[in-house]
Amino acid sequence: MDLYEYQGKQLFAQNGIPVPSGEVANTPEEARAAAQAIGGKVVVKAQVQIGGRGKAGGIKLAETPDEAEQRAAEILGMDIKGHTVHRVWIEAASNIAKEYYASITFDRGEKKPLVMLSAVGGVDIEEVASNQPDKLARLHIDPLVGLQPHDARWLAFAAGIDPEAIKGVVSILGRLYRGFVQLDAMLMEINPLILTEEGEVIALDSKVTIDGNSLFRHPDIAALRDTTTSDPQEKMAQERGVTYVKLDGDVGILGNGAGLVMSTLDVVALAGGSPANFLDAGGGSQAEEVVTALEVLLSDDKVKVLLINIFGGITRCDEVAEGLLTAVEQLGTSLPIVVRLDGTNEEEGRRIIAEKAPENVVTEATMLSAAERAVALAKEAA
Amino acid sequence: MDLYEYQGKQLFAQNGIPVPSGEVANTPEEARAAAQAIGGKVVVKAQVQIGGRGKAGGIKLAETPDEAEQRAAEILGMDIKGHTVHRVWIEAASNIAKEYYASITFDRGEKKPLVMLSAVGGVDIEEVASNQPDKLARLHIDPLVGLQPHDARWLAFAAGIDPEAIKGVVSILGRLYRGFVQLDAMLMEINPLILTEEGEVIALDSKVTIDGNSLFRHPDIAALRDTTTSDPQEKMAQERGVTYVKLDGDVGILGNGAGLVMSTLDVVALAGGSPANFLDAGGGSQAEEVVTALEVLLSDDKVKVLLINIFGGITRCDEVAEGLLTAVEQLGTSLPIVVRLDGTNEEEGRRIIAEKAPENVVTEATMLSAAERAVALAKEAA
Amino acid sequence: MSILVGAQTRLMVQGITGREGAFHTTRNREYGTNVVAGVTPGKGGQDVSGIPVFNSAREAVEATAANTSMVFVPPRFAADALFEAIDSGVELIICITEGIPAHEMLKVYTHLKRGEQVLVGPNCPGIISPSKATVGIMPTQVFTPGKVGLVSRSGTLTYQISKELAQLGIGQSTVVGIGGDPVVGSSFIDILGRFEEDRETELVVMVGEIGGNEEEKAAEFIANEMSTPVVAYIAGFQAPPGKQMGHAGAIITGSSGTAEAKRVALEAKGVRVGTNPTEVATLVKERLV
Amino acid sequence: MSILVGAQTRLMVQGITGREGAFHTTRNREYGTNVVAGVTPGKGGQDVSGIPVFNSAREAVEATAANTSMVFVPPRFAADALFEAIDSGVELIICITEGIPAHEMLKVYTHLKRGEQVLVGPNCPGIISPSKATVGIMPTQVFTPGKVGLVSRSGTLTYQISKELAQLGIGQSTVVGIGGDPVVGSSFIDILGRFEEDRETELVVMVGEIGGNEEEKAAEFIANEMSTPVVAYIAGFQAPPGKQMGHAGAIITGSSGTAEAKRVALEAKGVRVGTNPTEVATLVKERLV
Repeated sequence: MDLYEYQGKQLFAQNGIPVPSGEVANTPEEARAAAQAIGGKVVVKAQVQIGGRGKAGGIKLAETPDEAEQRAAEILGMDIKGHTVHRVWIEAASNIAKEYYASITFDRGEKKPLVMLSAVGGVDIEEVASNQPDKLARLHIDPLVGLQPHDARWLAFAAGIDPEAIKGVVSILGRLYRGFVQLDAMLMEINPLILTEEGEVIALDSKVTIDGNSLFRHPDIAALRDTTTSDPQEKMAQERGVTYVKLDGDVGILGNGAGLVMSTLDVVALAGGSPANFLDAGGGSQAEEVVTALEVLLSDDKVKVLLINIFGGITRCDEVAEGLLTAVEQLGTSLPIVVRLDGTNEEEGRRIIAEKAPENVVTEATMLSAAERAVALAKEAA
Repeated sequence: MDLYEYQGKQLFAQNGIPVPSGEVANTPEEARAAAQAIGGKVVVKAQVQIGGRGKAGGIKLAETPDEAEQRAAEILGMDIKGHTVHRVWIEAASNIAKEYYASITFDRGEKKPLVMLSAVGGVDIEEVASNQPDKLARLHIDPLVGLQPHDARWLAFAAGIDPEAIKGVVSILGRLYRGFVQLDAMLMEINPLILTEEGEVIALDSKVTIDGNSLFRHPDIAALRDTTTSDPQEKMAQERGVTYVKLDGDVGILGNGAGLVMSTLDVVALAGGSPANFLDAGGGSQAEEVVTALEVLLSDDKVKVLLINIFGGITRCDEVAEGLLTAVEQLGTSLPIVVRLDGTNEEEGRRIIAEKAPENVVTEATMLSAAERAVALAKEAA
Repeated sequence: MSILVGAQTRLMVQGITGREGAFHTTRNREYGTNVVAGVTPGKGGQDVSGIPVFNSAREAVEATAANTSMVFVPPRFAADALFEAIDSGVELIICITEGIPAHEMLKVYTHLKRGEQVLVGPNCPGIISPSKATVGIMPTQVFTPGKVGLVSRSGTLTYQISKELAQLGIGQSTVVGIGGDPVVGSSFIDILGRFEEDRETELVVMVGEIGGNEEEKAAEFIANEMSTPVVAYIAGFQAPPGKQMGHAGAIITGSSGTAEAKRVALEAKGVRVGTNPTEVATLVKERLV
Repeated sequence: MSILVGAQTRLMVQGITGREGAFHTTRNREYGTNVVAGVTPGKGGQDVSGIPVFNSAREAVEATAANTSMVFVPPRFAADALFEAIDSGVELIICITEGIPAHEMLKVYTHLKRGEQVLVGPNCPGIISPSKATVGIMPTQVFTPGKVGLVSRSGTLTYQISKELAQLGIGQSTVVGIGGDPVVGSSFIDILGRFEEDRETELVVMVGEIGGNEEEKAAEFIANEMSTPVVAYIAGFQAPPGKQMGHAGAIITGSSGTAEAKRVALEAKGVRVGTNPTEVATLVKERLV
């Protein structure tokens, strides 16, 4: 689960990492009030989960509350690389002396947290990593030992942090690591981490990703889950707990298991078709989950045909078939639906469909033939 | 650093371990007020750092505040195995259904925390360990992994805890371990840990020892340090931060390093003498520490002769000699003082004493001869 | 003729009294797996269809000499169950549970790797050595005994490819689902190494997907350490970058970790990559001869 | 002819710029120890009497190939320095610092024991191989080269016994102070084992004291594993039970851990125990022939 800058900064502050004072604003009027409350120069920052806001005009300085209101009016509603700006973060402007970079990543390959620190910050860190690799200090941490002060010091010296900032950076790395563990984060990034003219080290931005599997023990973070996504299917899927990603095509796809669904997308593309989505009904799909999934798919006007590809392990094909019948009846759709059922209780499932399903529901024996048939039907409908 | 029962229970409560409600009382009047505030039947418990209080009459039930005052009057001032009772703890009486035993020890041998649990509690656990070893479940914990819930469950089942108490005991073991680590404890013992008639599991007693080396990060615990010891020398030593233990003899002993001081005691005994104390001036003893140490020794009337045994490593013999001269002058003592100086700057140290010390200060070349001379002088003085 | 599970397996099931746990335990036993014990704290002394239940894994191992544990415990309690399994001394742990917090798995993994025990999963369908033993939730009817080893990050895709193989008359020595979580106990390399040492496995199918770089590491390993031929499949060519596809194992970060990058890495080391499950089976058939 | 420290030692000093650190570093070098580096965070680039100072142990090891580290860092920061020393890769770490919290040492020890590195101390006077090298705070004039190994929990008592040996003309191969804290990196057994393997050590003196059961374990080890003769000394026969005598290493709990119990355990295994330092030297003299 990705957090917005302002949410990440609130978590930073709770973990003792210094951040500029600031407030969220949903409207230009709120932005004005926030600027007034903060006092002095402020920065108006678009809250979107995508990089490159600055270049896109999503970050602007304002000298006065009036100006803050005006800048917020410009930024709110902007489209930044496909992300609409619904909120801005108003924060006290900082006097930047130096910009650094700090992050902790959950390194799946090494199966350890990876701490990275650079004296070059405020820029794309992947460029630093490839063009000036000696400017980026990296250290893996033993998860049972944790980040020790000497680790943070080594990083600070190795990254070439300025002497006057060493103490502040070392302290922040310690707190960042504690936060990373306590919050079950997969990523915590500060870019830029700045040294101010006044000699303080503070986090000027935040990028935080929390492990979705851990949310049961972080109800406060779970409550931050973003429901402002503009896509109606994604919103519906999110509300119903279905794993759904929208794509550009016209073949609606439902399968069980992420691997099989990805494979189905690939096979549809190989057959000359274009998938409309990724939808994983999960490993243990039952009838009601199938109904929910179909509701999401059918609410998308672009979908011309549905391809249902199930290989039953925990999932039982007869339950899927029953769910499909219920859904088709409830939703009253006449869209062509190609069904392929294999695995646990496959014969019973196929029998149910053969005997009870309306005409627009057809079965195919293999994944490949099902994909080909769905693509052909989509082309007919186009 | 050993804590009193009531101090340990306050730490238990802070760590979420259930304890009966209670209050400390220094006088019978306070005991009455405490009983009033708690309400109902209470137990009046002598606060001393020694086992066997119950048998010695240091724990008494009181039905009413009047009775609590009376019992407190009986207990306060009592001598329990050489420990005078200065305080009592008044707590709500519990309805005991079962008595268990739980503890975590810092096992120096294995270099791991050792958790012990028994369904036999409220008795001397060493007897259980030797007579009914199968009734005492033991488990060492990996310090980097910590006590996991399954460890606590295994202990509870292996110890034969009653089914209705398993959940409460498992929960308490988890909290006890967290407290053990967070408080830098060397020992945390609950004996008895009880199951009440009402089905709750609560800690009815506490024995907690905190690592003295960790007190810099536990100022709240450091503040609990007991200064009610009745011995004037021990009190003086405690206040001045000198490691001092009072013994029964008449040869006052000062040395540097615990091993050397213990060896000096043994050699004095072998020479037919009787040590008056153990006093370690520490590895890096300087002049002022010698003055302080001598003040403590000379304040004890029983001391007939002083034996100063220094082997300089970090400690420099010339500094010790200077400190000795200062102390003798300041304190104006005429007691015989036998000095043995060896190691770093030994010649300079001996020269200082030979040239400047008064007649009652004599030097000896070896530890053995110094001990023999001190014992002889003590016998003369007796 | 098989790796990890087989006739020697003495299975203990942690979480045996849960609905799913009991169901799959019974099915595993029906297939022929020697299920010797179950563990559910507080239910010691009971039984599940005649399989004795113990209060702790340690007790179960002491009483039954179990050497393998299947973990079927809900995600909140699964890391604890894994620590318990490790401390019980079983040689092999297979964790089916999906949804264990990644940081908990990090601790479990670090602890595990200080010893010699093997963990497969979590979030995996288990292991089957056809006609010998199965541990997990795989639909056993899909598999037939044979000489092809199969290792996969994806459950349903494993079944799909096994089915395609079966249609060409090809059976498996052992099929291992390693799971798709950020932290799994066994990697492709670990399992490939075991197949390499198994005399009866003549070819291995590796089923990967987008995200991470385990397939790239496997390519290196296959080139340097394996004489047994390997055919690969990678799912996710159509996955858009930066979107989460089903589980945390399938995030594309930037340019690396894409299906295409994995295909290129594997083919550079001489490993043929099928474009779809049917083609994978065909490639296997050609190479087995 | 010596163990742990000698001509091969390349010493790094953590906390070199402190008052005590600088003083003893210089003295160690004057004795002949090859001191190659110091570490004080933020003072990288400076030097202490010509010894280069680095910001981190890792940097120091990379630049100077130090193989031994002496830790002279205040107790609050010492555990961190020990983790740093371990991670720097040096073979031997000698920690002089007194007063490190026991729980911190527990973590350091557990981490250390997962590798092959050796820690001596904390709260120890160090190690000397007379006329070759010394690392620590021992008064070097007390020691002369010879064929007796000495291992002790107590600093000043080590000097005392070495002095008694010197008076009988007996020198040492190496003298090791293992420290008296609840958690020390090397036990009697660890050091006895090294002396056993050292060809030039003909006899070992073991200096113990009340508390714990390390002397009892050593008695067992001497009987089963050592051909080199051992003479022992135990301090604390006059110590009252239950009183803390100077440091945490010297608590008597109940009946075990007393000086008498240790004497009995050692003599039961044929190890002679001197009643005072002078007698220890005499026993050594008799056995050396």
